[in-house]
Amino acid sequence: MTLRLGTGRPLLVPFLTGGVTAGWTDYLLAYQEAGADAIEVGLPFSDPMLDGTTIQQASDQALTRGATVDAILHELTAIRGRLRVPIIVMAYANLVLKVGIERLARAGVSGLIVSDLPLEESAELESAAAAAGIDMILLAAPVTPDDRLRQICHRSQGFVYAVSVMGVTGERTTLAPEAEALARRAKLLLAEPAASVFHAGSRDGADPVQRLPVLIGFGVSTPEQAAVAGRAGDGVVVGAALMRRVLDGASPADLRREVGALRAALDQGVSTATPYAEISGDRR
Amino acid sequence: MTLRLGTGRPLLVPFLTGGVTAGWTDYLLAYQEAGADAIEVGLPFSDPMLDGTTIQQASDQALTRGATVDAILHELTAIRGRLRVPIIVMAYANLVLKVGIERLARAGVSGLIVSDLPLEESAELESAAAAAGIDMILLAAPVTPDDRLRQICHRSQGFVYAVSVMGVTGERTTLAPEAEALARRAKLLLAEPAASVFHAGSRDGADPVQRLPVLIGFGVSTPEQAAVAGRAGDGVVVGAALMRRVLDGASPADLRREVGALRAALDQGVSTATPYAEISGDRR
Amino acid sequence: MTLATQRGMRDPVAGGRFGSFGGRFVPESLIPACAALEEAFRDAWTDPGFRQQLDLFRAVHAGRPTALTPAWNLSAELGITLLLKREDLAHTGSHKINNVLGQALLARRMGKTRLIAETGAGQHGVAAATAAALFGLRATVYMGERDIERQALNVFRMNLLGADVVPVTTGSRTLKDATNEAMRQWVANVDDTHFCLGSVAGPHPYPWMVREFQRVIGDEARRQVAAELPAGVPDVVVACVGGGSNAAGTFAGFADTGARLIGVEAAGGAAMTDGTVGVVHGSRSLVLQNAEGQIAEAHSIAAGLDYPGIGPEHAHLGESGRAQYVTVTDDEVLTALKRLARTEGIICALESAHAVAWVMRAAGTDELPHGSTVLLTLSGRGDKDMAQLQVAS
Amino acid sequence: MTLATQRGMRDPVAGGRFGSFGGRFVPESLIPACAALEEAFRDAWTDPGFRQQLDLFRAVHAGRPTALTPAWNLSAELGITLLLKREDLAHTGSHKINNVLGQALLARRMGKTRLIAETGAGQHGVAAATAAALFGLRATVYMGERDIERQALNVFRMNLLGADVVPVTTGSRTLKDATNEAMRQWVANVDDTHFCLGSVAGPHPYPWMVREFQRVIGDEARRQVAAELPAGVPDVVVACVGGGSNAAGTFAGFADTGARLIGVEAAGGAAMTDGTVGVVHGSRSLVLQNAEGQIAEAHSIAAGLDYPGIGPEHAHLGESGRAQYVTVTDDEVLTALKRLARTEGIICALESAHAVAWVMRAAGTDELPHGSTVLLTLSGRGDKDMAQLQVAS
Ligand SMILES: Cc1ncc(COP(=O)(O)O)c(C=O)c1O
Ligand SMILES: Cc1ncc(COP(=O)(O)O)c(C=O)c1O
Repeated sequence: MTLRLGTGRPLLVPFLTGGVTAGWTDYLLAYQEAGADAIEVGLPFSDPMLDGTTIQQASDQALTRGATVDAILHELTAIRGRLRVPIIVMAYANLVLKVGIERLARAGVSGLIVSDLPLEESAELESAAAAAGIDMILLAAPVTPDDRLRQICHRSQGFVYAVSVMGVTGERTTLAPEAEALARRAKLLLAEPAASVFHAGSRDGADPVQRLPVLIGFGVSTPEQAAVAGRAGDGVVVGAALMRRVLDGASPADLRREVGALRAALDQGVSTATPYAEISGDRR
Repeated sequence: MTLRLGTGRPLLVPFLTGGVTAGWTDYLLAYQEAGADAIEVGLPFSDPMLDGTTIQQASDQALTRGATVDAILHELTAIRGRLRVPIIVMAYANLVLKVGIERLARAGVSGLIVSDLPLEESAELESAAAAAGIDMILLAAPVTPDDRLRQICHRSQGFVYAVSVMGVTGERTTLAPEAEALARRAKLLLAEPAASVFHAGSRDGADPVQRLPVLIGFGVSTPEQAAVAGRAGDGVVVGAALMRRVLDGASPADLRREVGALRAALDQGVSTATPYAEISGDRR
Repeated sequence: MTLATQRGMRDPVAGGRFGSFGGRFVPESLIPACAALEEAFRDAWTDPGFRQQLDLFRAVHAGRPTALTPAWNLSAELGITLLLKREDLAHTGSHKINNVLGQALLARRMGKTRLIAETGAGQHGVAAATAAALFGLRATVYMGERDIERQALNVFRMNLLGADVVPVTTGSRTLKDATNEAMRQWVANVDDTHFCLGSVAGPHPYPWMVREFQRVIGDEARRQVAAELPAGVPDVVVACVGGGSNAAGTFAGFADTGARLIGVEAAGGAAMTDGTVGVVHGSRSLVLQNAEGQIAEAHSIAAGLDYPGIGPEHAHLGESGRAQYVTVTDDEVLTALKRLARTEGIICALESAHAVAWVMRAAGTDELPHGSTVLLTLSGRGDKDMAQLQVAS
Repeated sequence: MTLATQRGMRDPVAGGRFGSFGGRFVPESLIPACAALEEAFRDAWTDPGFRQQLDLFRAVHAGRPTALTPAWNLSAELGITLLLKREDLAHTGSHKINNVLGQALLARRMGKTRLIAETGAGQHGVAAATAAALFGLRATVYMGERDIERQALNVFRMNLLGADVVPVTTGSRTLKDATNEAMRQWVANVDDTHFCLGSVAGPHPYPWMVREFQRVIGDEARRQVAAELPAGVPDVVVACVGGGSNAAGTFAGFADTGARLIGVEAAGGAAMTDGTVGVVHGSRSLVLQNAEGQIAEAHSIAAGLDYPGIGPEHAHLGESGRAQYVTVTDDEVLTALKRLARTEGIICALESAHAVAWVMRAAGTDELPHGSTVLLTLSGRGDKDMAQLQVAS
């Protein structure tokens, strides 16, 4: 199973911390109904080094509830039949190394983002992921220089995760200007033919369907910000803004409205092509 | 005015901290009535380095009451007419230096003991005392070697104060054995003809009237101890044992009984000669 | 290549690996900062000017070299020769100053204007605040709320030195959480801020760089011991291990000799003994964790050893057999601290007392036979622990 | 004889006099003990073996020589060159260790098995307890009840070191009363007990002996300063003054030079400035007292300076004009402590901060013109004062 996301309209990938409440999987279904192109499920970790307060809290709440990686994956498996959108797991390296990528694959996970696994450290996991049929989605940061960004773009699968700010996850009042610059750089590099990875500078506007989408994440908090990010990149990942609502006790229906608003803002920004992501291969 | 104490019977010199109570001079009269040969009046000092708990307390109590050296000397002057026995002041060097020996003389004081003024430091005060007509009574300790003890014996006036123990003032359950040894050594040295101060070893038993008496002090607490000390030396100074009673609220009449008991014990130990000390010269 | 140099503690291979341990497991945002730091350190460490400057500050400000004290009385009681490397006499009261002077100088060289640091016992925080004051840098120190309670003296010292101490209220509210928070803040302030990490943990180049900044302990001790012992080197070299910086610095001076190297962990925080392979705070090493990879809390009487991980080079030294890691209990530590105080007149830190406790237990056994010669690093002084000891005894 | 040596701090003349000050005002019971101590000290101090032994312990146990730290930042701010002699880095955290190592070695040489000591801030008590532990002597430390409250950290340290700390509940319940009590106990236990007095006070030979044991500060600083300053000697030498031991030890290294010597007293305990001639604790000196000779209580923020007397040699140095004595207020001291911490990364003792406060006030005035070079003895570290500072700020 590999992950392929269409790029016809801006993509929307909402985030949920696995196990954050007893009925957490209902949020996934609500996200799907509201028009998510894929859903990111965060595995709660004792030491969430790259997360801001909100997702730290969600992680803490899940662990305090007794959520385990094993139980989260079981619950994911249980609703697999009702989930049409791909599930992407976001986790810290230590959990992935312990749990093993095959276990994720068995639970029907399509993609994997490891917050603290840069290029230099990911080779091993990349081959395991390939063997298990899971896409490894790599992150790029505003400070990532071009030569390195090129490698990230060419090694990433599913999409390129453009981290919008120098900072941790969490809501922000405005979208950082570096986000647009990064997305633009990534798109340019992705448009390069693979053979010419050592020749930078091919123009933007190369056929977007030919290249991996670039999603902007970290700090995308409002529909307005999502619309801006959707224009700069090929879509957004929205995490803390939704988790704040979940932590405050909002229901799956509430969240459906939230995600729906994001969906609408994104769609208004550009014309729609593929309504949902396409999943290639069977969905074991 | 110089001090001369007879040695016909054991001498009794009770001690009182000046200003310890409002009516402190009544204790002096009670001591006299009970048969004291002389009375030691301690000047209360903020830093009574050579005193044990009892006399520290008495000193503290006097100072806290607001007793001053000046007031104490005035009060002494006020009862001078009723005092037949000589008054010996005991004080620390700092007070004596500040107050001045003439002031003591004007108050009718006959003798002076300075706890922390050894031979080496006393020359200056000795001449001032001589000029003022006050006897300087020197202390000797059990550890004082013979050559030094000889100097003390020959420079001391009024009597030689044999400190019975290596320690501070305060009651003790038994009379320290060093007390007798010291008194014996002192008597031997005192019996030497002045011309032969460099020839130690003349025998005891030289005419006691010819020499200065040796009084044992520090820790003489009971009539029994007094009797023993009275046999070893020529008499005793009793301080803490009496002050303890004063601090406990005993009246002058109570103290007269205490001193009377000491008197009786001393007198039983040996036959009586002179009932009171003789004071040579006029009593300004 | 002789056996001795084969055995030495070498620079990490590419990517910052010591054997299979180490590496740089950080968010992409920090990769350029780590790379720049590595480059700056390589550059500085081969620059005699930088080394001279560091040596100067170590000497005139931190009081180096620290003394080597023969523990005469305890040696006689235990039937061994015990030499104490006195990091407790270094300015601020522990070996932590060696590292922060190096990092602060480097930060200044890199044009940074601010230090951030994590701290457990507070010794590293005090040291970092000290170096920041000295070099005119701002300083923010992250400290777990629980450690703030345990080490109030050090919190106040940091404040006096002009540092902001920020309580960390997440997770176990101890050192590991403070480290997470410092990492987060570093990500967000990487332009002007240097993350002044306190031990031989973290992403490459920290484990290597901090070891190099701390090797002054071992290098000095090597020279000093040579003058004391007929054999020139001790039979055994021992140090306590939290993250492992004082041990790494000490071992670095002796790794190329035949001396046995012993790291002493707190029984309640023994990553070498009880840990499994994992990734935490930027490097692959041994970690206390559950089967799923959730990091455990460490529990020991010494706040500075309450760390569930250990520097990757120690994992490598342990795996390769070059060093041996042992544990002691809180009770042994309390007894050791008191006994050292009474026999030698030295009140060491609870952390350092771990090393002493092992020597006391091992002396006269096969582990440390009579007649052995031992170099022990006393990593810090005990003033900071008095309030806690008062409660414990 | 050159001017320089004329100006030097010489041995006291017969009877232990410095000019008209000093002497031996003690009960007859203590005369043989004082005489024996004087003889033992004279003997030891002229015995190269004793000196070597003392030097050894100072080096390997106490961490001497202590550093000389240029206070770069503060110097720039004040427009002077300020060099700090770092007694805060000595083992136990102050200069007091210099004296106790000497006295404990001497006590052992005299066959004594026990030390008694008085203490105010607790630094001397800790030092004495340390030396006792090291040399296998028993130790009893007398400490005013009020100081026990103010300096709880040090009380606990003394206990850990195996010393008995006896609260003194008489008088002002501070250092002077603890000294009285120690004297009393010495009288009663003179056979097996050495009175390990903590400053340049007391009967002869203490003021002289303690100055000689502390002159290592000045002698070291003299050498160290010579390497730092073009002129070889500083214009001004400054130290805080309680009893006056760190100042005496410092001055001893410079008295034969042209350097101005400045002793800084606490405004609330300034025997040199506000005192009159008197006899206390065995010597004639300047004393805070009322017209009748009752000794006053001293009041300052620094427990170690709450002493109504001063060493007799200081009274002499002041009278002869060789040294000058000044006072600073508690507020100036707090400000100085904080400013030094922030500029140089050094938290000094409240006592030592008195010297710093004077430099800060005087710099740029006629007292200490711009461009002056200053050697300042930082007599101790501030850890012991943190609890108190927390209350004060
Ligand atoms: C005195 C002391 N020793 C040891 C440690 C442990 O650190 P490391 O293992 O890095 O030497 C600490 C940490 O705070 C400490 O303060
Ligand atoms: C750090 C420190 N400095 C100074 C003093 C004052 O003593 P002295 O005047 O004898 O140096 C003390 C006394 O306790 C002290 O602890």
